[in-house]
Amino acid sequence: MPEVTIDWYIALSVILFTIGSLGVLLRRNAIIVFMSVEMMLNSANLAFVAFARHLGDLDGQVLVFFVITVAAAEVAVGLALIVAIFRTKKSINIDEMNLLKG
Amino acid sequence: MNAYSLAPLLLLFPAIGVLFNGLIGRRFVEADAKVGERWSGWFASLMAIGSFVIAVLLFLSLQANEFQAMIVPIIDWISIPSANFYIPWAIRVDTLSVTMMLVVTGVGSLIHIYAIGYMHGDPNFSRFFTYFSLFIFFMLILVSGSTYLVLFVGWEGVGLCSFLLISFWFDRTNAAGKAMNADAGRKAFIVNRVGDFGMILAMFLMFWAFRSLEFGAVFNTAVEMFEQGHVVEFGLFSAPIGTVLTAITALFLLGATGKSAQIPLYVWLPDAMAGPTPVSALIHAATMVTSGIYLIVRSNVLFELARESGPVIFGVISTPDLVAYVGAFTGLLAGLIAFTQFDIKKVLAYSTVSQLGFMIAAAGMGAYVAAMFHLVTHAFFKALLFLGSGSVIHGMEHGHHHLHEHTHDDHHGDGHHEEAPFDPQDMRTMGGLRHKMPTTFWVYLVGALALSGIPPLAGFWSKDEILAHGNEHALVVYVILAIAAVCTAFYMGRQLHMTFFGEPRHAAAEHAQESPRLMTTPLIVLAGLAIVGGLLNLPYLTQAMAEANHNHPAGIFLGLEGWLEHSIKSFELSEEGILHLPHTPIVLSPVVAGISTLLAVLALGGAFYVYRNKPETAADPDPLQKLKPLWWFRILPFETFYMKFIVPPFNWLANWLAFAVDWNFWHDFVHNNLIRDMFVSFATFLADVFDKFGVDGTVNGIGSVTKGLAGGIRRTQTGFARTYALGVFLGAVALLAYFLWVLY
Amino acid sequence: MSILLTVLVFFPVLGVLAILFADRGKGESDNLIKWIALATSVITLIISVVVLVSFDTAVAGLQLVDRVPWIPSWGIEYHLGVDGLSILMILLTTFISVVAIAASWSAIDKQIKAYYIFMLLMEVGMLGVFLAQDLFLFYIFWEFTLIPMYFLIGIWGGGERVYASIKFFLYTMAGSLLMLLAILYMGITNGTFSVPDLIAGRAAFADAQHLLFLGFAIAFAIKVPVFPFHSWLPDAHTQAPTAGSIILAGVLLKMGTYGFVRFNLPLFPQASFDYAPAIAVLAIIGIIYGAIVSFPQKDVKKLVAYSSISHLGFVMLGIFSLNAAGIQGGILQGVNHGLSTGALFFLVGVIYEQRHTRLMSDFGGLWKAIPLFSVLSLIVVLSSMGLPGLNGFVGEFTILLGSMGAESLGTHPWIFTAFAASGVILAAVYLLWMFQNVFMGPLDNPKNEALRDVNTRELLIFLAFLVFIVWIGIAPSGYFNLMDSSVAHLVRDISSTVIVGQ
Amino acid sequence: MGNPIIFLLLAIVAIGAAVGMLTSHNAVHSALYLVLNFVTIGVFYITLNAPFIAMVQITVYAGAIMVLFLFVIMLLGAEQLRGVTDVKGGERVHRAVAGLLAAVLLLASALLLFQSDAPEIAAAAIDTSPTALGLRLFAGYVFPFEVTGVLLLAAMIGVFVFSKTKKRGQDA
Repeated sequence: MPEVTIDWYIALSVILFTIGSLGVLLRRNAIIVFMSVEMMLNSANLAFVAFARHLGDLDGQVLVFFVITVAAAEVAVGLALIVAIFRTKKSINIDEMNLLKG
Repeated sequence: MNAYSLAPLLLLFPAIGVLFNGLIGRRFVEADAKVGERWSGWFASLMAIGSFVIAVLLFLSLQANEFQAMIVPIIDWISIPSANFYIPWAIRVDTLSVTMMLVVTGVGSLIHIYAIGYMHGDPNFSRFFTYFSLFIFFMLILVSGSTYLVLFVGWEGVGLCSFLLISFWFDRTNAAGKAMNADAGRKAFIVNRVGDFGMILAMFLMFWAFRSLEFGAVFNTAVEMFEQGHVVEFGLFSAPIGTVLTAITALFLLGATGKSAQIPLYVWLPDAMAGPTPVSALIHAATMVTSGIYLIVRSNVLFELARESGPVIFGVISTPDLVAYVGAFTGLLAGLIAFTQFDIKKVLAYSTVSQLGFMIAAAGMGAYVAAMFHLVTHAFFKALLFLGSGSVIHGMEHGHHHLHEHTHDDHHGDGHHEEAPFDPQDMRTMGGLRHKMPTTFWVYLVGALALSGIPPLAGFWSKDEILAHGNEHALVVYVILAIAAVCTAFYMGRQLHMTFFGEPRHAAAEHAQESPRLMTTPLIVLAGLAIVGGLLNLPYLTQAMAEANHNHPAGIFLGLEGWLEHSIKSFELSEEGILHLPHTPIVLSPVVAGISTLLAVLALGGAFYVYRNKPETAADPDPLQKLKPLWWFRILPFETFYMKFIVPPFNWLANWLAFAVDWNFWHDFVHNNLIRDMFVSFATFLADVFDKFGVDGTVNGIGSVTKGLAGGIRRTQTGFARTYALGVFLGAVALLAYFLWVLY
Repeated sequence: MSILLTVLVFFPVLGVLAILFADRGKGESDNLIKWIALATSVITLIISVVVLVSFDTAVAGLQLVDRVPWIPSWGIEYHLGVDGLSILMILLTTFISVVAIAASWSAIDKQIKAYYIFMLLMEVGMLGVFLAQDLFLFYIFWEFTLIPMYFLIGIWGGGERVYASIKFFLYTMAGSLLMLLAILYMGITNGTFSVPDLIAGRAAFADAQHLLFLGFAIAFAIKVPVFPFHSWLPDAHTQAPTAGSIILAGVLLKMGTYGFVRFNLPLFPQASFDYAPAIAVLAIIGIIYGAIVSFPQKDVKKLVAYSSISHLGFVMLGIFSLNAAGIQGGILQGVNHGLSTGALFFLVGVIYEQRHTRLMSDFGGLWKAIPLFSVLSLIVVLSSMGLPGLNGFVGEFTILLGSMGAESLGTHPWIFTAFAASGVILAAVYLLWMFQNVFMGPLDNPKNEALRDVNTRELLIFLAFLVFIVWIGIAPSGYFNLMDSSVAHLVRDISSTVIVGQ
Repeated sequence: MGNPIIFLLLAIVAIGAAVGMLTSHNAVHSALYLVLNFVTIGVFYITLNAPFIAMVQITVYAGAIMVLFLFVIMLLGAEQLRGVTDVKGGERVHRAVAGLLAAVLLLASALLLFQSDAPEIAAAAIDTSPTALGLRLFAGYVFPFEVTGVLLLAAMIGVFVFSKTKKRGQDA
């Protein structure tokens, strides 16, 4: 039976990250885009924890802590934004949000 | 008898007066004018009288304790341990300060009572008495302080009160619509500040030289350092003690010229007459203006040391001599200007300046006792004269009112005078008042004769002491002062005649009425003092008397001399005795006294002759106007100089600096035009060049590329979030690729 | 270790949060917000009094220190502490904040919530500046104070508020950048940003101290403002709302003078000594120039603004006397200026609120219409003028006394003193002119007859000012005592380091 | 670092949930898939000797954040919004590029992984109790911790501001 090494976790992390990034690139539902971002963050977290375990160092876990906090903040602001935009545009289609157009 | 510990009450009483009138006095007056005024005025007067009682107790204490100077601490005012700077707030009770306290509170109380009558009916009655009590408070701080700094607190404080009281009727305007009372008050304050500037500099120098501001400590250190010929050193500065002392005393002189209205700073005092008359009497004749003399007398040790240091100022003159000359010239100049005045109070104002010049000259000559003697007697008779003039003005205003009330059924007023603004202080509108206001006339006569130096009134003795001293020690000063004394007699004669003799020249004068008892009683008391004031320091009439009593200069003979000796001679104890304090002549000098009496009588008589029937009407020119050179003094002196050469350039400079330099140049031009606009134009310049480059490049095909590129780039700015995300990932992947490339 | 100072600095943040939670929108909770802000500032004042009570005047060094590593790799610390140089500034700040908030009560009628939040944040920044003992932390607080003030001027200011606020911001910002460079240089060469540590190790940058001095000095000189850098002041002062002016004059300008005392003198003693005559000359030009320029102003507020230049000149002169009297006088005069000028701005604000004009020509004879207000104003004016018995005199006198004996001013220090003392005359000239034009003369403008006298709130604010104006005037010893040990230590430190005649 | 079988099972569940989230037409379903994904990852954390993080993962992510998501979805009634299927002209390019990128990402990661010379053997298990974690956090990360606090505060204020505008808009 092969030993589960750090590589396995990294691979899983990369796969999840890729799926998340595809979600960001392909979906137009702003909420789902956000969820995808969350997933990307989670994949990074997974990698961190795996590294922490691998290196026998707590710093990785501490960093996960911060990431979660940032993610929470981001979700809060992001969702508030979405709600606000939905109020004015009656839509959360991310392609209709083009105020940044040059 | 030991009442030293009561000394703080001296300040407490007037402070209570301030609080009473300042906080609740107004309500009293508003509630019931008649009762309120009585409460407000009498309360303030009682507080002044209370202080007077304390001063008397202190006087008795000194008598009982062998004139021992005493320092009564109140609080620790400023203390900065690391700078070694300690200023306690303490009262110095010695013969000199008690003399001043007695004058201030004694004359002050009388004027308070007078003012109750004079200010009757003024809507701001209680405000007036608030200021009055405040003035007494500060004046007592001035004379009672045991350090120069506390003296300075009073010094500035009385300046403030002077400002407030001069501009008491701040809404009065003159014909040109200028707020003249407010202007006069402001002028007084500012000119005084010029003097204060000298005072504070002197104090700084003194502190660093002697490490103290306390009178006793300063004098002792100064004498000690002087005897040892020390060089004063502080910081990197060093100078011989003589120079430092000269500088300190010269700066004190500047202070004294401000407060005591001497050349060149006397200009504020005549304007100060815009204030209510009791103010002129109390502040601008009897007390505040004498604080300069008090300062010099108090610092007599320093002045005498400066005299010993020799002619340090430009190598020609020592400070005490300078003081004497300043005093003498002021005495003469102001005497000459007084000839040309028509305002009854302005004549007195210039007369005050002139008399203050006498005192300053006496102090400068070293005749400190004579200076104080004249200060005291002058307080009596000048207060009397001012209050008398106030009584005259009051009477004239009364007459004027009377006239107004009866215009319809009475034909006294001729139309001309009715329309012209009536000035109750103009002597040309008076005349013949001796019948209308007999009490005022008699007391005024006493005052005028005392001022002119007619024996045996108070003024004669004190002025004669100064003149005798001048005759002995400084002949130039004597001559100048003698001429000034003649002037004094002449303008007083002129004033007497124009006011009280002849015929009324205005309807108001015909209807003038005697002032109420409340006002005349203080006048009578003061007149009594002006008559017997000479007893304070009566010289021995013959050499034999002097020798017989030489060691006991007390009793009625030379009482003040013996009394003040305990404050003024203090430093004479110096071992080598190199410092000699010139004393007041002990024996009456018949020659000097005879000459001045003769001249005074002649001048009075001359004035009565010149003005015997002139001016006939209010519009007539003054007989002296024919004497062109004399009449120039009306316009020529320092006032004109300041108004022409100091004030307009200052205004111009201020405007130029404020609007041209600071605003237009520095604010607008440098900051807005140079810095900001240059930045903006630099940016525009860059943009233009870039633009031009682009336009030129179009020709070469570069432009179109740029444009296309720009358009292309612009197209990437779709505004679609997902496109941007794609960009981010592109970047991420590129980075990844780069790492891979690095790895392999 | 004590967290008292941390509590003091950040307490107003609680007020900000409370305001955020209390707001129900649409102006319903305006009164509640005002009360919260006032209560917060009053409690902060009380905390500062607790600091005062715990303060030991015998100790020269820092007290109540709160010191923890912050960014250890750079030697940056969170380091608060108070000593004799800053204790008065702390009390001044908390006092002025209360007064400023109370003074805005009826003057501010738009965006109330934001206004009070900015006021409280301002207080945090100012307290931080005076308490920070780590240069990096200091710099952060220093710059932080700009932001609330920028908005206070820019949103609630007068007609040209945008111009004034941008100018204020850019001007002070530009000066600070050089200071940042100097801070970074010292911090990186010494591996610490802690002020006491840097002072102990100042030998390390002694060669560069003249340049470093200038880096700090320009930032502080702009804030003070020292003479040629004063151009932002009249704009900021005249455009700011009343409370903004009070804070600006009361506290912000003191940050500059405090900076000189706290950083320039102990960190670069030789440079301070060498530059002292030059700075003293600028200070004296400021005294005279400020006073002369004040005189012809038509706008009362601008007059007061320019007078600040004159007053602050005294403070600078005192500080660069480099002796105990001068520095103590300088610090105390800073407080005095905060009180008197703050009160002057307040009184201008009170009449502006009613008449919507500040031109002297629109007034005159106000004493007749509003006597109580006029008397209070008179006392304030006299305090600003330096009348003995009131606070201004004590400060000016001590400063001039110090300058007269200053070694740093060469062999003829009396020349400096004499010129500076002429400011005393000029102060009387412009202040009395202003007083006469506004309060004296005939009451000839009918609009002024309708003015109301002070109401209870205004009276209380005035009395708060007057209590200290009189207190410092007649019993300044307690105030000097607070700073005596620290200043004595500083002066000894300087004089033992400086080589005269280098 | 855990049993390979368990790892593979969990990995399949995690990837499956992720793909499910990506492809669901219904936002609510997406969210539920994501919850599943998060829970799985939480289990991974346990196997990785990080119990505290696992706990946080479950409570904060799977609990709080996802509830928030669901709440918003319900609030907006947005579960019926268009999914990935409707393709417009430009969309193809977009998808192609996205796919390409994903491929490159995976490939590159794989390459990196197989080339890595990191030690295969993991270090000994260490104390990962919440106490240890907390000590570590406050010993070395005080400043970031504070910054995070400020960030949360900023986020909070931001949310306040947004919700405020909305409320006014409603009232008006």
